Amino acid sequence: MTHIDQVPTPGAPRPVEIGVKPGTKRTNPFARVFDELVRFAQSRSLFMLHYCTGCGAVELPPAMTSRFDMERLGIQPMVSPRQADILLITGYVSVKTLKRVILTYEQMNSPKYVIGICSCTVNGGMYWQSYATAKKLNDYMPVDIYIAGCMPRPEAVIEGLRGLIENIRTGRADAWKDYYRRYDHYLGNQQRLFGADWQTPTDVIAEARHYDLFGPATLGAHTALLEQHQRPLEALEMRIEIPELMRRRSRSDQGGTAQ
Amino acid sequence: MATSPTTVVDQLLAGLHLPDGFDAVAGVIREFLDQVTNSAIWTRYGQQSLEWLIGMNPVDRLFMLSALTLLLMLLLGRLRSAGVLAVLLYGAQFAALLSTDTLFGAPLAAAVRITVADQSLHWSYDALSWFFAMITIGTGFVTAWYAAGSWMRRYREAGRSARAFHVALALNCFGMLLLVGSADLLSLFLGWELVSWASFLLMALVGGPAAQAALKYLAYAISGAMLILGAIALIYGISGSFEYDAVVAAIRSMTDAQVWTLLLLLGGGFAVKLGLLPFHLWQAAAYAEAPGAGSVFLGAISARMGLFGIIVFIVGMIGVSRLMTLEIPYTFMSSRELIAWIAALTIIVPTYTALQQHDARYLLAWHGIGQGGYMLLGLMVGDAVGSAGGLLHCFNYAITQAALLMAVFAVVHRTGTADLNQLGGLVTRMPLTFLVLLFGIISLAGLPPMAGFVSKWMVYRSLITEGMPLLFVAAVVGTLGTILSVYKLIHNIFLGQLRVEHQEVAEAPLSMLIPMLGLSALIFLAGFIPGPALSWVAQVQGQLGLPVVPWVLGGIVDPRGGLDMIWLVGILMAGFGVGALVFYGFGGRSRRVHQLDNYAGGHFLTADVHYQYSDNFYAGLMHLIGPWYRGSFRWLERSLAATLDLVSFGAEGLYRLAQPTLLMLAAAVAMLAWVL
Amino acid sequence: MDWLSAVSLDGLAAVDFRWLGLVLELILMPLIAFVVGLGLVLMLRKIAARLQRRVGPPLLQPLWDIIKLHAKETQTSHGLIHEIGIVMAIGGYVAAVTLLPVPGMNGLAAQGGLIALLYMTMIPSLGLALGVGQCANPNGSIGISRALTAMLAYDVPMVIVIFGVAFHFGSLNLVYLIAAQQAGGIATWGIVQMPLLALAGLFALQGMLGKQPFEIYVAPAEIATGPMVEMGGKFLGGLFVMQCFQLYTAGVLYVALFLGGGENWLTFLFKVFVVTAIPMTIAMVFPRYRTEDMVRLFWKWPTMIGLLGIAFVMN
Amino acid sequence: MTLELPVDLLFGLNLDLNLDLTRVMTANAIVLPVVLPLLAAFLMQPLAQVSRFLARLLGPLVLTLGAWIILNTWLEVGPAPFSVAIGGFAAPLGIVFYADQLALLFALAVQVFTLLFWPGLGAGAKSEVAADRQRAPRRDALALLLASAATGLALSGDLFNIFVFYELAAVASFGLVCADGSGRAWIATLRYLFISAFGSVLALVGIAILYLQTGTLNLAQLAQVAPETLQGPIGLAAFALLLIGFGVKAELFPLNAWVPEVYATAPARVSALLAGLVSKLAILVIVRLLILVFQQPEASQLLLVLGVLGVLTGEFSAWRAQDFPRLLAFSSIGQLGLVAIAFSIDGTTGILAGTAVALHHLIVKSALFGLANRWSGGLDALTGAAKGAPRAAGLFVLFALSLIGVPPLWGFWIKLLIMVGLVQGGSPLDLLALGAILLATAVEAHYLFRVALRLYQPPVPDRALRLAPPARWDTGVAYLLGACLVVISVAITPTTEALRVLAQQTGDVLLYIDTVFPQPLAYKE
Amino acid sequence: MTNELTTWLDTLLAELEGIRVRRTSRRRLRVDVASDALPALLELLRGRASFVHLSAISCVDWIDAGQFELVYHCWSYEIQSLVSVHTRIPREPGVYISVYDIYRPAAFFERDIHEMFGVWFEGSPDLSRFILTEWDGPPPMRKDFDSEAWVNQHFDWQDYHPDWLKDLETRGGGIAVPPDEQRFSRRNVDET
Repeated sequence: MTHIDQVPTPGAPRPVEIGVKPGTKRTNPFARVFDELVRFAQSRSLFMLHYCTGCGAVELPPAMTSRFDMERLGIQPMVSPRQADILLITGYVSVKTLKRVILTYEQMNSPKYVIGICSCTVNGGMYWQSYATAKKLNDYMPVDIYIAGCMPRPEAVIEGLRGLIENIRTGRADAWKDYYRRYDHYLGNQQRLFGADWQTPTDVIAEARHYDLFGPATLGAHTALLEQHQRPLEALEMRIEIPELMRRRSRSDQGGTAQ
Repeated sequence: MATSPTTVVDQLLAGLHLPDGFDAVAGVIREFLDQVTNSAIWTRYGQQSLEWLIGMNPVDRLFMLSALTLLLMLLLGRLRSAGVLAVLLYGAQFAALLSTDTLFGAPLAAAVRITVADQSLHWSYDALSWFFAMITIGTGFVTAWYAAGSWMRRYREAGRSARAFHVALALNCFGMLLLVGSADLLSLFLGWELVSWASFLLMALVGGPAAQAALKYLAYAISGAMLILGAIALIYGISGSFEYDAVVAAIRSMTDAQVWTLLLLLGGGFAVKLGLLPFHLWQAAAYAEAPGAGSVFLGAISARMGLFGIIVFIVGMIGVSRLMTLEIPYTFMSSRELIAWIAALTIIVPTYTALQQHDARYLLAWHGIGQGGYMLLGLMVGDAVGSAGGLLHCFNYAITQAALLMAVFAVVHRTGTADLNQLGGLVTRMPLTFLVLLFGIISLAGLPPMAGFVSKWMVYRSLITEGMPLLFVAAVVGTLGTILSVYKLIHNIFLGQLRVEHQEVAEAPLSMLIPMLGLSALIFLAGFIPGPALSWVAQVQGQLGLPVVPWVLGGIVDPRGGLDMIWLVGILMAGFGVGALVFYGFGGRSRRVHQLDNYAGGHFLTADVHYQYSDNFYAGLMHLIGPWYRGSFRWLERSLAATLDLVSFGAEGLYRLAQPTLLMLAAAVAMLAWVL
Repeated sequence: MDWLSAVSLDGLAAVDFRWLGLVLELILMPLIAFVVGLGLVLMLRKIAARLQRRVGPPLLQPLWDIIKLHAKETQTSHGLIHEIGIVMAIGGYVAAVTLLPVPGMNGLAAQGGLIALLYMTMIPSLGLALGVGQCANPNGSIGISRALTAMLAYDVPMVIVIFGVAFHFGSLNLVYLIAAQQAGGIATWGIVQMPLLALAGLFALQGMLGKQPFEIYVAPAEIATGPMVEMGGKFLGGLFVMQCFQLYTAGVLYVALFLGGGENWLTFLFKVFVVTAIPMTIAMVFPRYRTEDMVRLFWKWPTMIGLLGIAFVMN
Repeated sequence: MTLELPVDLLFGLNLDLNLDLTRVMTANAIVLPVVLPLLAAFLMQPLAQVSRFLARLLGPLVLTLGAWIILNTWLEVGPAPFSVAIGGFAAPLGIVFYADQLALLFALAVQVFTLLFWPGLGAGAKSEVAADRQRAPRRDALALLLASAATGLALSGDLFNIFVFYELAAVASFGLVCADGSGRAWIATLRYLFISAFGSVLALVGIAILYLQTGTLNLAQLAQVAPETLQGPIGLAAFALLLIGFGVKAELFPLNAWVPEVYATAPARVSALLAGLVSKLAILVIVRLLILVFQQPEASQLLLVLGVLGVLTGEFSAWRAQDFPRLLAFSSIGQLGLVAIAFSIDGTTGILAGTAVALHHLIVKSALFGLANRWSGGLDALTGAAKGAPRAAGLFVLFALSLIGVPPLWGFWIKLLIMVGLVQGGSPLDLLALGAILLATAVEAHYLFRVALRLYQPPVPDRALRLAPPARWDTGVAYLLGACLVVISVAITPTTEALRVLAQQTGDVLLYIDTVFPQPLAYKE
Repeated sequence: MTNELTTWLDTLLAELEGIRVRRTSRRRLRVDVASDALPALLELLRGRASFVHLSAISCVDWIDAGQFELVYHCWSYEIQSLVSVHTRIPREPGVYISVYDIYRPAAFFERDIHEMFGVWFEGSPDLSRFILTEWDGPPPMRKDFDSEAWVNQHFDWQDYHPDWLKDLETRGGGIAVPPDEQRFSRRNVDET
């Protein structure tokens, strides 16, 4: 039984850590102004990838087009997870779809926000009894905003988005860090569903280490289980390796050692 | 000790017109040579041979060195270090060429002279021959270096004779030097035959498909040579002598009809070698199937001998102005437009055939034909900038094609295949080769920082100012086709997913990398500072009697639209600096990810499915222009071969006649009837 | 801006000042281009919204997008060539923009004429193509192959237009072209003297903008925005910056060729916005062409009109 | 320089072979190379009964003797031509031998080449099959007969005498061709017999017309009389008939239907002799007639037309030839067409070009036929033959290059001479001939190098199909001739000069007449 | 469907004994047959009576009778009518013969029924895991499968305790049935 932990108190702006190395204090005075500007830009411009898993997707076209016009809020629909900030999960998430949703989530560049539309993502919705659907979305990935309703009307969707924009502006929408900080918890839930050899091409632990988002709970029993099955996917780095040169140098080394 | 190696070095450096920055290098060479001169062996017979070598007529020295290279390769070809020896010899030939100093000085006649039955052959070097000889020996030097190291080791392991290769290369160089320095029709034809047979040898070295392609080349080359021989005979008939000045006088006195026949014969003969449109079918297979380094040499310079012939005869002797007066009846086209249109079509058709190739060597070979069209088009426009563009493109394209083919054969050396559908993602394993290919394709496509842009810009500018819209559009369509096919080349080989079997591919060996990197540096330099190259071209124009291009270190100064490459490349580099500043400065930290961590619509990518698009690369375009490829030239070639078969069948039929005596009787009666 | 033109060109005759002026111009021109480009992008999205009876994005939306993209915290790159590709894309246009004369600043127009400008705009597309190539995503490769085919298609009328204008005014140097057009007021404008070429130029402009009717290479549903499929964070930000430069270059080039360039900044900006507004409105009401239909369209009508225009220009 | 030769010396030749040569007057010795082989041929059969070894030795011995005599006379007498009245009978009645540079050159060539391509030597000798041992003397005799007839053709100055030697050569070649007795050889020889017989008939009619018109058959006298009597169509008709008569052997166009069959089936050495030697002599005769008797331009035009047709049909049918000897046969038809064209060019350049082409073809084609001795059979059997015999393949390429006319080699200069001659001729027919030659060369280059490339391809896997490398003797001869070609190519200027002098001398009709009929019948120093 | 055709079908079926035919409408016919006679009937229908299309196989779990009922819906294009052949197989071994050789599509229907009900079809080409790729529990459509229990065991629930509920409760309010009692099924979770 987990709770939506530490419900952030509205209105208290918290400094945005821009991938800054821990320990380097941001001294220059412009830092705050720069943070303010960046947070404002992040809140004013959001790229939305709506992953229409279930029936909720039909509510989004009206939210985008002339009557409710999401673009007023600076929100544009985008196609590929690399470009998107918001992952809109609309409708029930079957176990098979959940695999793809997690893959898409991990392919997104953070700061990324997840909005669960329709009550099916909140607590199972009308498929709460079904063996095939995931009941609680934020077991598997940190969710920023839930918009309940068995297909919420566009006004509700816009209201949810406004809530998200408000959270971003005040800096409280950093649930995405939670995915890195408590990766073991999420991985446990995922392995519970998909079995022990579940893995995604994205190497989340290495990413956490790269961007210094390592929390205490990132590694644990489940990540240990993952280590056994994971075949690491490091990037193919460019290398200039000329065997003829190597052989000659090694021969000259042997020459050196031979004397 | 009047002449000693140090004085020779000084003379060479002076000959090179190098900017004074190179004094330090010259100093190092001088003391090294001082040590040599006071060694024992040198005093005994080193000195006399040096004096003899210096005293010789420079052009003779060049021929002697080239013949020496051929002889040494014949004798020592099998040695392991034959490659290194070849490189040194080509270097010596280059030095000898520099010492002739005929580019900036006056034309120099060679002392060697052969007279046969009161016809004499003699050779002389002038600016034009110096220009082509410089490209030839340069390409020979680079090719020999490329073939010196592990490429030759692989070539030997494949069971082929290194000696034959070196001999073929040396013969090619020697033949071209003779051809380029010819001063009368006979020596021209001697050089021409030697060049075409030498390139036949270089093509047929590897046997199998290369032999078939070489045989097809031979059929074309010999018929071309026969056309030239016929033309020479006709000229001799009119002028009574083979000397160039007599020929020029004879041409001036020729009637239009005679000039037309001369144009068709000579033009046809040289067009076969240059690969202009109706005779271009042999070149792609012949140049692509030749052994690696051989293909580099052939691709870079061998086809330009045809261009040399056209320059000497059609541009030099007949003159573009005379071409304008030769009207084609019933059309308002003059012969100049006809040749220009052949050149323009030669730019378009091979380039769009290259687009369809799925073998990298064939793709580049087809481009070789296409780019020949630019040179001819530039020359046919005839104004200062146009002809300079054509000539400069000959130099620019030689270094570009050499670099490109070397990169492709480096990939073949490592991965074993040149098939674009079997490669991919090699940028992470062969980055330097990628760099060389990148410089090459930018220059081939004619984009700014590289050399190709300068000469193509000049051709375009002259087409605009001379007011030839349709030719201009044809040339641009050709360039765009080039850009499309070169991107396909670099994308299918270096970009995209790296195949599992190519994970452990290594970078090209050092002996192949040094010439490749040297050439790409030269490509960038010739693009950044086109001044020196333009000065050579200006000399050639002056010697040919064409209007000379107003060149300056950065490019061309002209009120109707100049070009200053130093500014352009400078601002481009500044732009890249700004781009890097914006990208790396403002942007946050990024992390490199594996190639399978890719967006595939939610699908989990695995290594066994090759997630790459390279086959039928321009599918969209091919839907439209696909049906336009009807292979009409292949049909023309096939029908020609069929008529030849029919005629030979008929001729042989005569010999299988049952009643030969009947034939004799008929012949006797016919003769008697004719006589009485 | 007038004080600048006074200072840099004819005010102080001393040679080094001219150099200083030129360097100043080379810095200012990209900035102006970027700002005007942002305005054009905003206008594009506003026109799109208005046509769909929507409110449209707030005023500085393009700027916010770019800042947000650059401020992304985790960004995925596929290798050095992927990054260099974006740098070439931005850098190429920064350099190309300096060849476009604007009121008061001539930049490098004298050193490289029209053809040099045409080729300088090809460098960014090649850079982008290389970057997308290393993303190792077939959607990107298909997108690039279509983008190059689109370039092949719209470059034919573009080149015909360039030929016509260059031949008519007798020079490739843009400064000279603009001066010639401004000499006799409206009567000597390119569009007045070469209406057919102006029409063909409009087609080419439509192609150069790469917007709706000829946007097959960014087909979102079919190949997931083609080249931009693996571009996130600063990579996508770089492409947005490139889009601003692209719109600016297209607009200013058309204005320089046919509408007599800018006497002063006000008329210049007005002309640029009006000229780019036309293809944008056309873009928003047209569906997307298939690749071969696009090539067939470009090689049929605009080329015919262009050649007809040249025929008139030539004699 | 004629001398009364005692009659007995000619017929009563004493049998002691240690004839002291220095005693015999050098000029008259020129008759010996014709007579000695004839005599040896008749002695061959009885000698074979006595001892086979001597019989096989006799042929080569006689030939070397003959060659040595000709060489000796040539050096002794020097460049000036001389004529010998056989048996003391003065010119118009008796048989006159006229020996100028050209004739001596060809006579020497006959002796040397028959020696080189002696059927008995080399491979032939080794196969000591019983039937072959029994047929060897007959074959050697025929070879000697052929040699003497050929030398006679080169030297004789009398038309009827030429006709006799021509028939003798024809008969000898019939015998030699069907020497190995295979069925196909018989049919080929039969066909050759019909053509040759028909040709001889026409030649006889020609000679008869000449005799009726001029009353004499001696060439010198004919040369004196010809301008008045033989100018009209009658003269031309005579020439046409003679041309057809002698054209059979000279492989001119309509008359060479026998060539491919005979050369394909005859032993390679015999076809080398026929193609190389005998055809050249036949052409030589026609040229003599052309120079001395028929100076009308129509005559040389007729020869030119036949030459052009010969070149075209020869080269084009060689394109389709499937086996090596047949390919060489067609190629020699083409080359002889070229010789005919060369000789049809008027003036000394014509003769110079003609002799040069003839000599070049003699050297190259006989060497190639030598190679064909073992390499006969289908072309695809030749694949990879270079692996077995690299030297032979190299020589083949050298000869092919010279045939095509690749510059540094002798072939090129000859072709150039012909080109220049034709262009100076300037008539549309000449230009047509020029075009035909160029086209033919292109076709020839293609099919020759198709064979060359086939030689250098990897050999056929199973060994049975592979051809044995050419015999050492044939390769040796080919080496010799190759070296000779290279020497001529390198020393091109002196060779061309010598040939020019020879051509001037042959072209000089008056010199011919006053050599045969010296004004004061006294011995002229 | 023309009348004489229907009558012809009825007479045909009447010949077979041991089957019960009930015509539910003009174009619908229900046939109950013994489980071992079913393939023969299908063969007859497909061969003689032009019922070439097997549109579906459905399965009903009669848990009380301990039986599965398999219904084969065959459609005929000629006479535009549907015959649904019902049969009962015992639930325990849950094994039946496959009709793949008569109707090719049967393979997928049988594979689906196998996954959902656990019925093993002898001779069916491929009965591996079909739609529920991650499923390793008992066949879910069987009545004895308690989906809710499985869900409670594998999934967690949102703990509904929003703050507006908290301050309501402080003021003595609250909701009648607290959330954890609402789910009647949670009871047995706490017990096990």
